[in-house]
Amino acid sequence: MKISCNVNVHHLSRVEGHGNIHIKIKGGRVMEAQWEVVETPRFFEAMLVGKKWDNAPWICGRICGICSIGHTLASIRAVENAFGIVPSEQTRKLRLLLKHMETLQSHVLHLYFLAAPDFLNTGSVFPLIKSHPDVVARAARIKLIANDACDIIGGRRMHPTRTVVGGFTMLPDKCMLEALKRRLEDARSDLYLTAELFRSFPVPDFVRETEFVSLRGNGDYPFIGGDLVSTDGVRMKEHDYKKMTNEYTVDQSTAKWARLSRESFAVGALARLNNNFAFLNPAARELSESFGLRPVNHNPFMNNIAQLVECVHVTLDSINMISELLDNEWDEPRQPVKHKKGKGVAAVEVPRGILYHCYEFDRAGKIVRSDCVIPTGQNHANIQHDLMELAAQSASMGRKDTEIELLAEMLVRSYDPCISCSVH
Amino acid sequence: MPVEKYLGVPLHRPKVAFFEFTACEGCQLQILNNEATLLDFLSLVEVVSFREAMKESTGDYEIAFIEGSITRADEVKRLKDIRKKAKVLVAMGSCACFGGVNQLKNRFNNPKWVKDQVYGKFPVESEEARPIEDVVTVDLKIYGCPIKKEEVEKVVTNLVLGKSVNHPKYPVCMECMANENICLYKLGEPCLGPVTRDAWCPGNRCGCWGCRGPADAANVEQIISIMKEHNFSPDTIIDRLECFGGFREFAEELKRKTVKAKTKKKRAGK
Amino acid sequence: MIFRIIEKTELKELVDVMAVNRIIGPVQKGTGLDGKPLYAFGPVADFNDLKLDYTTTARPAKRYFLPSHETLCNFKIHENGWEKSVDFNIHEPHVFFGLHACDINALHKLDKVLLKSSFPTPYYAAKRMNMFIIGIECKPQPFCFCRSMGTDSALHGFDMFLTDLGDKYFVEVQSAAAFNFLKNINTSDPKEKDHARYMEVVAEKNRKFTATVDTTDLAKILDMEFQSDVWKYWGDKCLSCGTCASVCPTCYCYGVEESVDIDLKGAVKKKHLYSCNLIDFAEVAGGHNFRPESHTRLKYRYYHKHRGFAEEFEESLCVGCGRCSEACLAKIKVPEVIASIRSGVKPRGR
Amino acid sequence: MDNKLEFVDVLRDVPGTQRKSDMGSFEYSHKAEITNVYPLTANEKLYQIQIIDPEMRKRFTFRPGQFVMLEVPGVGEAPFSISSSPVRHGDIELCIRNVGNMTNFLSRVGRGVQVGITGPFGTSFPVEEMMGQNIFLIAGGLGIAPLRSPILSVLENRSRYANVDIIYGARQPSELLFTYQYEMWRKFDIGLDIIVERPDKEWKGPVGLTTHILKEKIANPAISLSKDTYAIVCGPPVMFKFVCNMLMEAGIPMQKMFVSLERRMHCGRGKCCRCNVGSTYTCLKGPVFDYWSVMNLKEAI
Ligand SMILES: Cc1cc2nc3c(=O)[nH]c(=O)nc-3n(C[C@H](O)[C@H](O)[C@H](O)COP(=O)(O)OP(=O)(O)OC[C@H]3O[C@@H](n4cnc5c(N)ncnc54)[C@H](O)[C@@H]3O)c2cc1C
Ligand code: SF4
Ligand code: SF4
Ligand code: SF4
Repeated sequence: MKISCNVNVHHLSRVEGHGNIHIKIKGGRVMEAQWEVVETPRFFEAMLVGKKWDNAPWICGRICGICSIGHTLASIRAVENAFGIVPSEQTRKLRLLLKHMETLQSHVLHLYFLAAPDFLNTGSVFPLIKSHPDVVARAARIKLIANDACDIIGGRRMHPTRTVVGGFTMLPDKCMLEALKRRLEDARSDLYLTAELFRSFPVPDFVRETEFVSLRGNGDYPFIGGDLVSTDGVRMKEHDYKKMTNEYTVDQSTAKWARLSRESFAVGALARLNNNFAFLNPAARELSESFGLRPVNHNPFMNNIAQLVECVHVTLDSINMISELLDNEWDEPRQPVKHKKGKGVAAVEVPRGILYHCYEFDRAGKIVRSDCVIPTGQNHANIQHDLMELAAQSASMGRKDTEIELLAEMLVRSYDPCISCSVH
Repeated sequence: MPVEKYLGVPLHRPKVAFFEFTACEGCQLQILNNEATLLDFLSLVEVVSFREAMKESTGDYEIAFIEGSITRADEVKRLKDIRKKAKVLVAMGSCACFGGVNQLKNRFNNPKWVKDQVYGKFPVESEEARPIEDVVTVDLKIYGCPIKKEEVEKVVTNLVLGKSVNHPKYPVCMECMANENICLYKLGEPCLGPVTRDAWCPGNRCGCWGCRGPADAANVEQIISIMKEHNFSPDTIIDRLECFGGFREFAEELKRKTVKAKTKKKRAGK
Repeated sequence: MIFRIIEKTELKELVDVMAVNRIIGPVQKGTGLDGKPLYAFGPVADFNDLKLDYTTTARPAKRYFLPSHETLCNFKIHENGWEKSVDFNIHEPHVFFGLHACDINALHKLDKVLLKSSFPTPYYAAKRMNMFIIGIECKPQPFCFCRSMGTDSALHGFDMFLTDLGDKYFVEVQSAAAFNFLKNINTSDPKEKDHARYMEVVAEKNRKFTATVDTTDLAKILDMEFQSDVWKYWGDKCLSCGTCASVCPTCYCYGVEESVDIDLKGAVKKKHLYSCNLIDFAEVAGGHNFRPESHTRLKYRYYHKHRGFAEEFEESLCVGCGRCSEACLAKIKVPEVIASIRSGVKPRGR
Repeated sequence: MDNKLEFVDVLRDVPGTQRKSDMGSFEYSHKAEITNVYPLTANEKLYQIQIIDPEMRKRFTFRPGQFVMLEVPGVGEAPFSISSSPVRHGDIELCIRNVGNMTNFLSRVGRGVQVGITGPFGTSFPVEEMMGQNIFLIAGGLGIAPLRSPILSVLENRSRYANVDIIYGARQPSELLFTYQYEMWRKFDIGLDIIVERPDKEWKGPVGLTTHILKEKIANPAISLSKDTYAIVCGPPVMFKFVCNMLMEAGIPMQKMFVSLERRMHCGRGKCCRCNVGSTYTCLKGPVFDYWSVMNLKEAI
């Protein structure tokens, strides 16, 4: 029995943005277990008001440095949905490929640079350069492929320049795609080594019944557009996203919180996997099972493993997609855009979970109202409830302060939260 | 082994720290995105604070890289604190240099409306988004949204060697021409390249939005009239000019002129 | 000179024969707003890519003999010393298939300063000496004023030169290498009627030139009008963007920058073609700028091309290709600038 | 038949010499060692630099007024006037002011460091022609650096020249260069007037601009500035404009007045165009010009 403890983490490190953790246990009772978001908001939704449609993807990509491609693509989709534009098959494939590469680079960054140090007992990836040079080199190798791929397809690895409403400003060189494919094929062995590394890390034994929300694939593992589902059986269309998120404000956070059937829900790799296990590439599914990760898994720490599984999935899927792209002649990269009055919603699965952009346009194609719901924003409430549960378990198990602090940090980190993005 | 001397001149391995304010954290990430040379980069300096990547952090540093703009009172205090400790303070990225996209909200001149749009009645503190130069003295700027990783490397290499950092003073067109791109104006796209400090992104058929701010001899008036000649609407021109904050005054000026011209037209119509 | 006739159907044969070498020629790079093709010089992988009837290219083939960025040397750095290694950055000859007369003449002009004056530039020389040039008669465009500059025809400096006579090409053969290439394909001696047709074609071409520049006493006039206010008019328009120099086949000014590798074990010295219109072209250490205002820099460009070079080499450093005028967003056009300087009157209505 | 064109290697026929018409010489630099560094003032240092290869060192000759390009690999390359006596061949001295990138790095190097030297480049002061005549040298600030070579050259052959006078001005006494040599110059019967704009407490000499002294000299009937006098003027552009006008009025022919111009240079070989004045290459036709040529250069002053 833990009599008392006081954990205060100011500006949690190795996450995007600024958040604090407070846990106070007194006389065996949890007095406080709080996840606080202190990030400064940037007011993107207000900024966009009055801007012409073509500004939206360009500006909204800047919501987040790490998933700028996801934001850009969500923004483009929202605009296209509002104007009734259906992207060509070629555009659709290239966008998904670009998204896959972002997913890969983001997951690898999280797994190696942000999560792994906790298991290897260092404060950051930097000491690992000396102690585990091969691990760091491997991470850099995979990340470099993914980033180079984003350069080739999107124009650059961050805040892409070629992605526009209607398609792409220009297309990648076929020989570069070919080279990319070869590199991805080579990367498979590095991914399996990554799996072996994570297999050697103990996953904290922690379970809390949770509702998981994600897109639902239509035959394939979903990333861009589709129906919204939850493990509690809710199913909705993209444009009903507000009913799926039910955002509200709370004092402890500059980011809004969300809820659905319960007091909170979770989004992210684990949610995607829980809802779409059957659609994973068979090799990825096999890997998942080897970790004992099957739907519905309620251990938030397993999100790391879900990310690992997705790395394998997107890599294999990308290899196939590049082959298909290479087999066809290039079509026109970009279709003409005619703006009109109306509203468009996009739901896109970004590395940290489901992301919604929604814009309303006037007749001149200018934005009248906009709304962006960020995955980490949807996770905050769930993180809060997980933290309370973790504190309660820790109190009853009599864990040490340092242990509680580390576990709490690891818990938050396992959500791979992007706080700056969630506040936007 | 880190190299100790360059041509007989002893080198000094500076302690560097990274700090972020109101931003997307993309600029910091660009540094981690440096896979190929990250290790060389890390042996050049000693990173003592980098919250996005590491847990430990000390208050002992010489070079502070600052990302983001300033939008809250507590940020002002934190930044001033950093300034006191840092020998060299580097503004990194458009947010830090010009306010970046964050300053777009300033254009409403109505912080309350802006807050209500997003948060309704819920109270949230926020001021105008400002470049960090408004709060502290800045020794060096690295331009771009996001920054170019090679440029950070060059800056750091130069700092280690004690070599001065010179940004190109000429506009993007030079780079565009070197790449043999077709000028976007020939393709009917607007572009701020002729007035924006040389950048690394042309070549993607995406007209410049001026994230790196004005080149040294930027003739902005001229490019505005050129854009008009190419039938780009004042709105399109303003969108470009005001996006990252580097050309804000020009955008404001153009807005005033456009409003004036409109009211004149209206009056004449009556 | 030796003259031959090639049937157009034989041309593919000729390209195929040459294809063991790297061929550079006019290819289509995109489509302009008006739906017309935009051309550029680029590698020719397939005969069909070669657009010999091109109007003009927005850029000269300069990057193959004066690249915009070029490594001059590399250094290996030791504790106190260093080793320098120099490479002229060319390792095989290039065939330039389809240069117009102005571009061939541009090379002659560059030769004068980069090859034939003191301190010949080996980087240029190495590339220049590995050029096999096939010229082709051009189609005058509204902005071409090469006739005024005396560069509308090339008398030498090519291996062969083609003139389109309709279904065949009239070929001037100027080098043994060209002669040898032609042995591989079917050619014939030109007949009297081919000569007549050739002269007709050339006369027709000459009639198509519309733009002119009055170059009489130009060097002197530029000197006299050095203080003219008309320069300020153009200076106000100029964006100081350097595009004019970048697209000019004869602009060769540059800057050098050295940088140290991030591992501090090597260094590199690079050359970057510069433009005299750029703000810091004449700025020296300590910040003093000899040409701080945009009109002084713009003026300098004209001064160098039409006076300084003329003084040294008895001809102007401009071939009248009109590329700078076409590329300039501020619509600063050589014929107009020179006319306004001559007359001392700013153009009106602009 | 082989249709592969033959590759022409421009270096093929070039023997090992370093004539300036050789292709290989363009980017060739003599490896040289900084053998000594003397701080002269807070901002200027004198660097003794020796070409390492003894054969090359002997072969390196220059005339007073010429400059070399000094290269510090990775840091930069810049032109500097040689400030030592021409009899010393490839064992030269450069007086360098710390103003920018490379000069700043140089200010931190010690002896033993290897640098690269190319040159010599440019025109020179016609010290042979000046024999038998009076010489009047006027320097402002760092302008004494390029004048030191002709001064030393005159010292070597002092008896062949008539009157030799130097006027040297600086902003403050602490900025005066080569102070340790003044006595020696005077011993060689060289008239030396030194003037500063802002004196400190110890300063006993005249205060003001070089033109003040010049005015006095011109007014002094004992000194005759005539057709038999050569003048060398070096300093900031404003200074030489005034000085040259005064000298002209005093009767020195324009062709006998020499100045050394300073422009940005990236090659020193008449290729980069950065040093052009009007459209004349300072590196080829200069840096030493007679005043008549300067008058004919647009934008020289
Ligand atoms: C003929 C000649 C003789 C000179 N003699 C001397 C001398 O004896 N002592 C001395 O201290 N200085 C001399 N200078 C000036 C000296 O060249 C500059 O101070 C030096 O180039 C500054 O280089 P930096 O890299 O420190 O400056 P930065 O400002 O960093 O210059 C970068 C580059 O610009 C060019 N550059 C900048 N300023 C100049 C300049 N003023 N002149 C030429 N190129 C420049 C160089 O290529 C240089 O590498 C002379 C200049 C010329 C043209
Ligand atoms: S596209 Fe933009 S940057 Fe490029 S040349 Fe044209 S105007 Fe200049
Ligand atoms: S003349 Fe035209 S192309 Fe040349 S620098 Fe000026 S604006 Fe640019
Ligand atoms: S100055 Fe202009 S017209 Fe003359 S050669 Fe150069 S680009 Fe052509």
